[in-house]
Amino acid sequence: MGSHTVMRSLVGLTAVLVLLAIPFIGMAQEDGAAPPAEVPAAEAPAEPAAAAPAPTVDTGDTAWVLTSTALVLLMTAPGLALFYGGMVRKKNALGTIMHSFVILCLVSVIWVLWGYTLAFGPDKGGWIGGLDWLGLKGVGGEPNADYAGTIPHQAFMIFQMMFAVITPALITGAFAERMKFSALLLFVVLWSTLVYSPLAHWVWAVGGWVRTMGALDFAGGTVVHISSGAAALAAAIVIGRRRGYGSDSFAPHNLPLTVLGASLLWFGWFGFNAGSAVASGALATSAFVVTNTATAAAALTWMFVEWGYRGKPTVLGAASGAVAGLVAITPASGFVGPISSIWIGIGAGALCYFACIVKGKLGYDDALDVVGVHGIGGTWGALATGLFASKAINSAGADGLFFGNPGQLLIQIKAVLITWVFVFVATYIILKVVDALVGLRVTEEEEKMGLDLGQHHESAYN
Amino acid sequence: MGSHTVMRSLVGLTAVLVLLAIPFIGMAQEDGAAPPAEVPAAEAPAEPAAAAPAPTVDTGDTAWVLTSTALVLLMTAPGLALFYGGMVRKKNALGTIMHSFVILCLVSVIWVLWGYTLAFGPDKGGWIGGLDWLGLKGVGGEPNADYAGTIPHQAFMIFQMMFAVITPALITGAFAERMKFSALLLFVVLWSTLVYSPLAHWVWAVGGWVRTMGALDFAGGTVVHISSGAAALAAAIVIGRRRGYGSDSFAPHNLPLTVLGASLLWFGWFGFNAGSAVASGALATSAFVVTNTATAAAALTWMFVEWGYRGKPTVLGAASGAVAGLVAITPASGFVGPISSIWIGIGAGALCYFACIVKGKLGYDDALDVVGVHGIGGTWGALATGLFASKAINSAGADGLFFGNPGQLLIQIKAVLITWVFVFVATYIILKVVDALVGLRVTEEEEKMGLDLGQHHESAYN
Amino acid sequence: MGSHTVMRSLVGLTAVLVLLAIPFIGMAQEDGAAPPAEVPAAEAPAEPAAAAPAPTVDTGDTAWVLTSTALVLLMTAPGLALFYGGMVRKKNALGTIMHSFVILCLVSVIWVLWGYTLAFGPDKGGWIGGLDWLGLKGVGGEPNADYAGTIPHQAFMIFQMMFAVITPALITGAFAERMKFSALLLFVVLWSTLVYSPLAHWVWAVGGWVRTMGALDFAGGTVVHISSGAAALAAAIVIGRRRGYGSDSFAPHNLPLTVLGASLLWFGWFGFNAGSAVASGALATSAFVVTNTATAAAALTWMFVEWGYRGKPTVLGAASGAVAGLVAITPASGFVGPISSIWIGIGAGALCYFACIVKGKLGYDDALDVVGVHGIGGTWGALATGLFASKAINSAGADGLFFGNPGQLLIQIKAVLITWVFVFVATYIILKVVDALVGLRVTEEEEKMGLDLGQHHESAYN
Amino acid sequence: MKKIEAIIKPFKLDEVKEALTELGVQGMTVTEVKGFGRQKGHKEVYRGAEYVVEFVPKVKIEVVVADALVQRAVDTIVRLAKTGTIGDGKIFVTPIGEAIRIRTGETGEGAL
Amino acid sequence: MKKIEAIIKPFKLDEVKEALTELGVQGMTVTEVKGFGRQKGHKEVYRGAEYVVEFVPKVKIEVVVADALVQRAVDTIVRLAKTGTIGDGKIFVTPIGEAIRIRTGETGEGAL
Amino acid sequence: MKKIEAIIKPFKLDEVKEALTELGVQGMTVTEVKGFGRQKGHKEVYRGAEYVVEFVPKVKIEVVVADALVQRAVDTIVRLAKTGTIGDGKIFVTPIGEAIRIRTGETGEGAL
Ligand SMILES: Nc1ncnc2c1ncn2[C@@H]1O[C@H](COP(=O)(O)OP(=O)(O)O)[C@@H](O)[C@H]1O
Ligand SMILES: Nc1ncnc2c1ncn2[C@@H]1O[C@H](COP(=O)(O)OP(=O)(O)O)[C@@H](O)[C@H]1O
Ligand SMILES: Nc1ncnc2c1ncn2[C@@H]1O[C@H](COP(=O)(O)OP(=O)(O)O)[C@@H](O)[C@H]1O
Repeated sequence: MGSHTVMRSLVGLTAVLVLLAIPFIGMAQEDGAAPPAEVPAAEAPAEPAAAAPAPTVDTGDTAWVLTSTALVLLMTAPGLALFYGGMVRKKNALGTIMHSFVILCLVSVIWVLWGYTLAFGPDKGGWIGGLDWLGLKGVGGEPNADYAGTIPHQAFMIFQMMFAVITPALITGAFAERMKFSALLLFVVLWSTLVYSPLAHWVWAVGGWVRTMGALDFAGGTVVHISSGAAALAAAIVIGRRRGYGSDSFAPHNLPLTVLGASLLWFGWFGFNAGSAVASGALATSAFVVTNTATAAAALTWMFVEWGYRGKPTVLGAASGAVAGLVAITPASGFVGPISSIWIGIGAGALCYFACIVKGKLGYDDALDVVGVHGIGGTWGALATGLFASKAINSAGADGLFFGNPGQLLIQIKAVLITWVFVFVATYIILKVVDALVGLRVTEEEEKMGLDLGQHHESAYN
Repeated sequence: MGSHTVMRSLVGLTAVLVLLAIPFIGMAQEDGAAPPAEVPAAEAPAEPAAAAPAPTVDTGDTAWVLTSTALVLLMTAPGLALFYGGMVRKKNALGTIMHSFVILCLVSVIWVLWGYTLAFGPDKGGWIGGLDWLGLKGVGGEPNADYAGTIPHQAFMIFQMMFAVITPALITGAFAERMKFSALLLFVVLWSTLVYSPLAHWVWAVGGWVRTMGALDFAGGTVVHISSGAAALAAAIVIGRRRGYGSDSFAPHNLPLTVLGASLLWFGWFGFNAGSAVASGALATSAFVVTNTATAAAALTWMFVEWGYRGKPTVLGAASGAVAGLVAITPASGFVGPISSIWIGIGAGALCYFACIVKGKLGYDDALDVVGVHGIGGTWGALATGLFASKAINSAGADGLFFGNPGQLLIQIKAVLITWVFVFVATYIILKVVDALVGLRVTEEEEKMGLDLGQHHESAYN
Repeated sequence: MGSHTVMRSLVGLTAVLVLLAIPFIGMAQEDGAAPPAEVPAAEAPAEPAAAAPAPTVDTGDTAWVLTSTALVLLMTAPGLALFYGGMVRKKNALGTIMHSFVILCLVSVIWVLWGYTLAFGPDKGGWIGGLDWLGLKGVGGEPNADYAGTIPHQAFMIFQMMFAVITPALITGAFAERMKFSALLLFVVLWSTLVYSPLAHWVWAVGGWVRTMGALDFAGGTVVHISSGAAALAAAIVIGRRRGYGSDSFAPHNLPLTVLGASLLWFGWFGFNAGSAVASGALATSAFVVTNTATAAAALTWMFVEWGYRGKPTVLGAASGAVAGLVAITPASGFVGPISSIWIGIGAGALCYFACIVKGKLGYDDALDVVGVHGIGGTWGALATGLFASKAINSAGADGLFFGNPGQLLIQIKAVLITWVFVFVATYIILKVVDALVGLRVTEEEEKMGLDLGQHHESAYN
Repeated sequence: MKKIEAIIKPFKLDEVKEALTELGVQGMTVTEVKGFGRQKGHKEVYRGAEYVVEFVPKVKIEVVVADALVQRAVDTIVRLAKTGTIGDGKIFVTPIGEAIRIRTGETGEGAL
Repeated sequence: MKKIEAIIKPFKLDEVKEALTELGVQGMTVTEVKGFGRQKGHKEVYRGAEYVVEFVPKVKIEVVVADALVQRAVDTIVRLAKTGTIGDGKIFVTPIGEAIRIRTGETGEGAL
Repeated sequence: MKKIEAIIKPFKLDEVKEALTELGVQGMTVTEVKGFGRQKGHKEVYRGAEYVVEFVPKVKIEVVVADALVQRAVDTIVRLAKTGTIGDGKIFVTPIGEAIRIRTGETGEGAL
């Protein structure tokens, strides 16, 4: 009917937009791309100190960053796809999995075309990157010393891409089981462009104003986790509750899938955090160690707290706790030591558990607890970075409150607030616009039938 | 009955054959194996330029190639095993998964014993490798400068092994749900020896006649994908349609498994393509970037085309599109830039979608669309390499039509035709022989009961 | 009731214990931690031979060890979790998966706090490590030349952690479907501390008495596999059979999950074995190659033997054979060549198959065949190392019987016996203690209902 | 005693169960079934092939009640399971010869 | 009115459904069941242990029809579900006291 | 002929089946069902939310037997399915109008 037509045109629109963007940027740039270092990287060290040592590609660092990039891709699909997919009802399994999968595809293309240059292109006043690297023009095999001096610039670019991919995918947990597919696509195009790229610029780009402020965020506590949590809150409010919320059973349809997803998230997160050293060595190792330790501590904490509180240790609880720990250690992972990471994990496990409990009382239906896990976990992690950071771990970082520098905590608080407010407001507006254009929500009949049949004409199991 | 006896003897035969092969080759060779570099690789660079620099092992390159090898193994099992396993009916789930798993085992052993030397051993007239490296005799820890000068020869060997493994596994999609297990084993032994090894030699070995012709195939567009597609066509024709084709529902029994498999294929394919640089650095990074980009573009394209054509964007469609994109970018991955890769992806998504639709009209039952995805996708990729290749990306490659060199396209067309014809004919003959020896197809009763109970006395779910 | 109270207090106890341990060890140590190498690893080789070359971090080696560590984590969860989870009945799926998952969490924390120092801390008389590295005090970014001279000490520590994690997880297969969750936690804390850490010290630590004896164990044949097998035997005997053993059907509830798990084990095992070179290069490559070859040969052998013996080649058989092969090649992986590895695989496939058959006659209920696969496979592997080891493969190793040194076989036999006896006795005692404290087994009602509902108030599928 | 067999839409199960309980029904047995009827099924698409799935997921409630309760039970089910759209389902009533409670061996209406 | 319960081989379901529809039957309800009978089950092997699974997957069709249609419906099912091999299944016919269409409250044969 | 419908605890199925076979019963049909009754269901907890699952997994055996066999079959089921705890289940007996073996077309008791 009417909405069908609207949807069709939207589909067309998006497709056309993307296609149009390509020739506009043009293939011509390919010639301009910096040719990959002619000298095989491996030989480089053999010629010692010839004049000013032009940045050369280190094979070990590159191997680690490429491996890490693949690991972070795995986090989104199948990791997050199954983590979320297992938690919904059977009739929405595919629709939920599809959210992560299609976002991986969509943002991969966006990032190449315009996302990367907006985020990391030459700074414009601290607010946004210039369009110099549109379509990856000039992003080639030579290292970019600003970001990673020992790996090809493209390696840094694609590592960052995977962060841009997973962030909107995380949000989808908030509106699971009721979002219209066409609305999702439009939302992701807008959100990635108008929220993610700017925020990544502020926090991580040379010249970005939050970075300049001195905020520490090693691997994305604000950019990825608080931002997905804040967006999730806006989304849960705008789209409204699932039908039957509070009365029907929303028990997860396939918890082994969820544990599989959580385990793959854990595995992939080593790329996320240790890869954020953009080199292989002591810093990456340290990030690797604290990531694992905080995760384990958080999973145990959630499990024990739930055991005490509800009488049983649940498997979903342990898996959720692990994810909460991974979230919380993310911003701190390059700045803290293993004992600190245990405390960060314990805090994450307990705080996120109670955040998920409290949700029930606040009345919004953040279906898969993105606010409770990523919003609260990310906030705790960003603040904990201000508590536990130590220059003994990373001399390029800063000391936190417990190491004698209370100022760092204040900066972290500021960064947290900025992120929450900016993302919440921007997401709210974007969702209202999308709602007006194509409608956010599936029809009542489709919601009862499930997204799989309603939106995709498929069923997960036959 | 009779067929049972035949089968038994076949089993015996195969087992005995494999066992016999081992002492024949003999353990004695182990002594002759080049001892691994005495000097720990890591220290090598510390002693600069001692006379003619013997090829030394680079730790970063080796780390990347070993990682890539593991990734390509993951593509076959569980990647392809689940991608295919989820698409069949419940009663054939295990049988289908088993195809990939057992091929991994079988070809791993074949490759060590005689496959590698046939493919990459010292060239005999452009057609086949000599038997010098039978049982990996002489394939040790020293680099082989012909193929990969900075990693142990064994690392190159095992990386190549995983390609030899996945190619016949891909074919199994064509005869899914009706192939007799003993026939499968015999087929794989013959096909790997008589089709894969020679073809790999022609295209990739130093001295191979197709390589000498100047054909570009970075990571296996012809050797892996066109060859599995052409074999699949022969197989679908020889074995005939599944009972109930055209009337019964062949809906996939578990699409989350299929998406899991497709995602693992994507993840593993970074090893496939970027690992084909057999080194870590700018070229690997470039291959990594275009692999991801083409895949995303192809998935979106398939999805949008199906949406327009059928009214709904399907999850299986997006996953299939991603695989089509991965296939198409494979031969081009070391030669093209990111914008070109978007075009290659768009072409793959659209062409493979229509190829799968057309199948229905041609009447053969290529159950899981190996022809449509790998045959057509691989062909498009090989041709697209002749269109989009650019020396600005890889100076060791060539320019394609769009970069001023139409001749390259002609060479690519020739390589494509050679592969289709050789593989189709050879596969057809092998299948006829296998059919005569043990029968290709399960009995009617077993087909109705399903391969799981019929061939393996197991059921997937209890 | 009573047992409930006991359980609660146990939970409290464990939680408190863990928490108390942290401040005791104290965060103060973080300052003392060796700061990560200031010099970016990548530049290190650029300054050649400055005086006595302090050990520097090699980026390629570190990349490989970090990748390997992540791979070994993947082996436990989701690998082993799903391998085991798919083999139990539906009602115990989550409980079984949870065993591996929670052990990953628990041992990760234990290892950081006290496990690593007990295992690898400065030797005390050959029996145990000193407490110098409690809470990782002094374990930082500098290499520890005793164990791995080219990677950060923390990288070696966390790589070893994953071995400490998977070993108790393997044992859980023996008491699957009937172990009380609180008992599991207590058991793991005790076993990891009192059995694993000492044993790892004896076999691997500088000064450990079994190592000093000259026993070869490249990647954990005794420490991981024989030890989990011996513990499994004790556990199966102490806890007793499952209700219905011998009459009810215990058919696996989800074999695709099991194959997925087995494949991930195979994939991850490259980290386990090739990572045990703690460097990237020829030795890692050789270990990688023999790991793959032995696994393939073992899977085929199990399959053919079962085919001959039972009339059908089963999928579970092939997967089990692969795991048996992985187990058997583990101790030998750094010392043998590819042809030897085929023999080791053939032996593993056949021996472990018959070990699983024989179990039925001995009467104990080792539910998922930990004794048959890990105990027997590990024993065969340790002995096979004494047969097939060759200095031509690893000059730092030794020759085995077939290469002229029968003495090595005797040493291997001694190491095997020591491990079986020590672990069996110690595990038996620990289990009796745990049984006395909290009870090992769930109630009859819970066993019928399944662990998922009984112990966790969840069900796997809804 | 009569057996009431009601084939209803799955998401109505909880409401119907509650209402029957209030009526004094002490037990019932529920089966997942697939229904074929006036209500159209749905289309599924896989790799370009379209399947029309004519069977719709339904839930079958079986409840055996004393004769005195039959009418009220039927009315209750009709009232609560009704959405007014095609596919709401059917109720069939059949006679029951005997009922036995396995635990106690009680028979007749006392066994319900 | 009578209820016809037919237990048949699963792959025969579609044909039977088509034929009944042509006969004028407007609806039916289908359940997946496991049958035990003269038809042997199958063997399953797991890690060396053999299990004999005596239950065979079957499909149960329940269709309530007006008395006038019973014989023709039964004949149709017999004709189409028959393969002539053991395990083809059974048909049972039982009386139905009342039928109600939930959507409209119609009763009797009009409710079918 | 009568149809005996027994709703029992799932783990009792094998014993009941054996015993009925010994009695001379040649076939039966089994369905997985969910039961609601005096037996309490269980609690499930997901991310802090508690669900009470009131339905308990049960197995329904349907067996049609000659009138002469009814009493003995019922007694056998009662004896073997009984654990003495709440939730053991029910048996319902209903008249069967006609039985047909699809394979042969036989009718009546000979069809069983
Ligand atoms: N004659 C019948 N015998 C048995 N079940 C029937 C019969 N007719 C309908 N049903 C069941 O009732 C359900 C609803 O019937 P349908 O014709 O779709 O709608 P309505 O009940 O509103 O007329 C069907 O899905 C089927 O399960
Ligand atoms: N007495 C019975 N009561 C209920 N169902 C029966 C009975 N006998 C057979 N069945 C059902 O009919 C199916 C077919 O019966 P079977 O004895 O295998 O073959 P046939 O019908 O050809 O004699 C069984 O699988 C079972 O589901
Ligand atoms: N009135 C009824 N109609 C149909 N099924 C019933 C009825 N009462 C009980 N049942 C079935 O019998 C099972 C056992 O009943 P329940 O009340 O729990 O225990 P008991 O049979 O020991 O009294 C229930 O789970 C349900 O499946």
